[in-house]
Amino acid sequence: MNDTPTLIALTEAAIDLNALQRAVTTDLDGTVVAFIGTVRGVTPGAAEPVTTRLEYEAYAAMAENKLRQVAREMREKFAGIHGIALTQRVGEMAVGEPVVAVVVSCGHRGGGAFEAARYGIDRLKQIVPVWKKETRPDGSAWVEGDYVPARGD
Amino acid sequence: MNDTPTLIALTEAAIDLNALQRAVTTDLDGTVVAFIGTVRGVTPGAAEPVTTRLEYEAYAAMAENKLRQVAREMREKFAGIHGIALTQRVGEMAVGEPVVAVVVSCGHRGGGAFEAARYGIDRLKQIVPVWKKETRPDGSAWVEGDYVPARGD
Amino acid sequence: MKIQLFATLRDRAKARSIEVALEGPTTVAELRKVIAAQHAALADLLPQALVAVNQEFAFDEDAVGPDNEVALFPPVSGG
Amino acid sequence: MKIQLFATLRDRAKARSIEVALEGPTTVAELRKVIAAQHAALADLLPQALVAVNQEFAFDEDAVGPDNEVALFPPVSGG
Repeated sequence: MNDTPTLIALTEAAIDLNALQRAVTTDLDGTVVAFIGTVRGVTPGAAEPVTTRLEYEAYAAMAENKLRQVAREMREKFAGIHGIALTQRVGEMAVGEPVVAVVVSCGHRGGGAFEAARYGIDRLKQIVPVWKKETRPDGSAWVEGDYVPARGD
Repeated sequence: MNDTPTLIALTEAAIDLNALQRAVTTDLDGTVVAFIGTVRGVTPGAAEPVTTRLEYEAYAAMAENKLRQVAREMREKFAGIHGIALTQRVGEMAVGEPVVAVVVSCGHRGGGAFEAARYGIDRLKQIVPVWKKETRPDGSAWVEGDYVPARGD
Repeated sequence: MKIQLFATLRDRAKARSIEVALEGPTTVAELRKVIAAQHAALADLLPQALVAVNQEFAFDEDAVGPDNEVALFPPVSGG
Repeated sequence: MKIQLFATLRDRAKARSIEVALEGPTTVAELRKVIAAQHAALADLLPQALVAVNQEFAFDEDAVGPDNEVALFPPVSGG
């Protein structure tokens, strides 16, 4: 059995958390931590608080490479983790739907899976070339990113 | 819509992470964090490293009350979270199967869902009256807990 | 009164519950002594066992009586 | 050479890619100037745009030539 499964997916298909949990769980694991990003419908305090829909576009070949890089960085920084699944969905999504999942397994709950999942989503949002266009009641617009990559990203 | 759904379950049924994600996600949420406890098959360094099966027993009525208490404590300590699902499975489970899930939603990834999920599983393992009997190649035995409750637990 | 048992205590007693003869209300500390005296098989497990009264953890000085729901079990090991 | 566009840059150019006439290898900084000169509609987006060469982020002093896979896009906003 592979003790360090790594699953990378950029897909239009719905995210199946049960399948991702099974895929990352090795015989050594008693803990799985999943971060799931969902389409938020209401952002209190925003100029236009209501989102109706999000549409995701990716530079697919580079996005898959960068997802692999995020997984490598997670393993370098969190030696106790075993399985990693990174899934980014693209296409149109409605409010409440999962858009992205970072799923990590490790032996015990203190073994780094929480920290690795947090690191993974932070890095994914910095370096994976995916963009979202937001549809609101007043129209649609691309969401502006703000991270400027540095050498090594 | 209820902005703070709380789902408590002590059940023999398999845990469905997709259903739990949907249940905790409100229109305000862009983040869901799930801790999933699974049956670990191999515990390196343990006197008997191989587990074949686990059997969970609960003091059901009290366990449901204590799961509700864990959810209340999570809300008190992490004001930014919205939905909470706490599911403890009982009965027999094979290696790799999810046994317990703590699923939390919040607006943004820095909004406390990671911390609340970690707190939730730590407290669940302290105060929810559930016990596991481990079957190993050499026989079976109850796993000894070590937390002694204090007043207020 | 009836006392529910779980995990190691249930296995040891070979029963889901035991009956204890109690003369009216007492304390959890007293109840432990009564159980040990009336159910010798459980005696060595009692010092580490937890007592719940009406589904809340109970402590030595707490009151307990025949009308309460009482359970006896080892430290929890769920999750 | 062909340059792939994404998100705001694709919308502005109304195309998934643009062609740029380049006289042999150059730097990313030079390439930005050439794009701005040959595709005026993108000019005001270029200062904030990121350049990827062979699917890696590229910086002003990096070399780039007609044989490379080149893409131009805004800071990412996925996840």
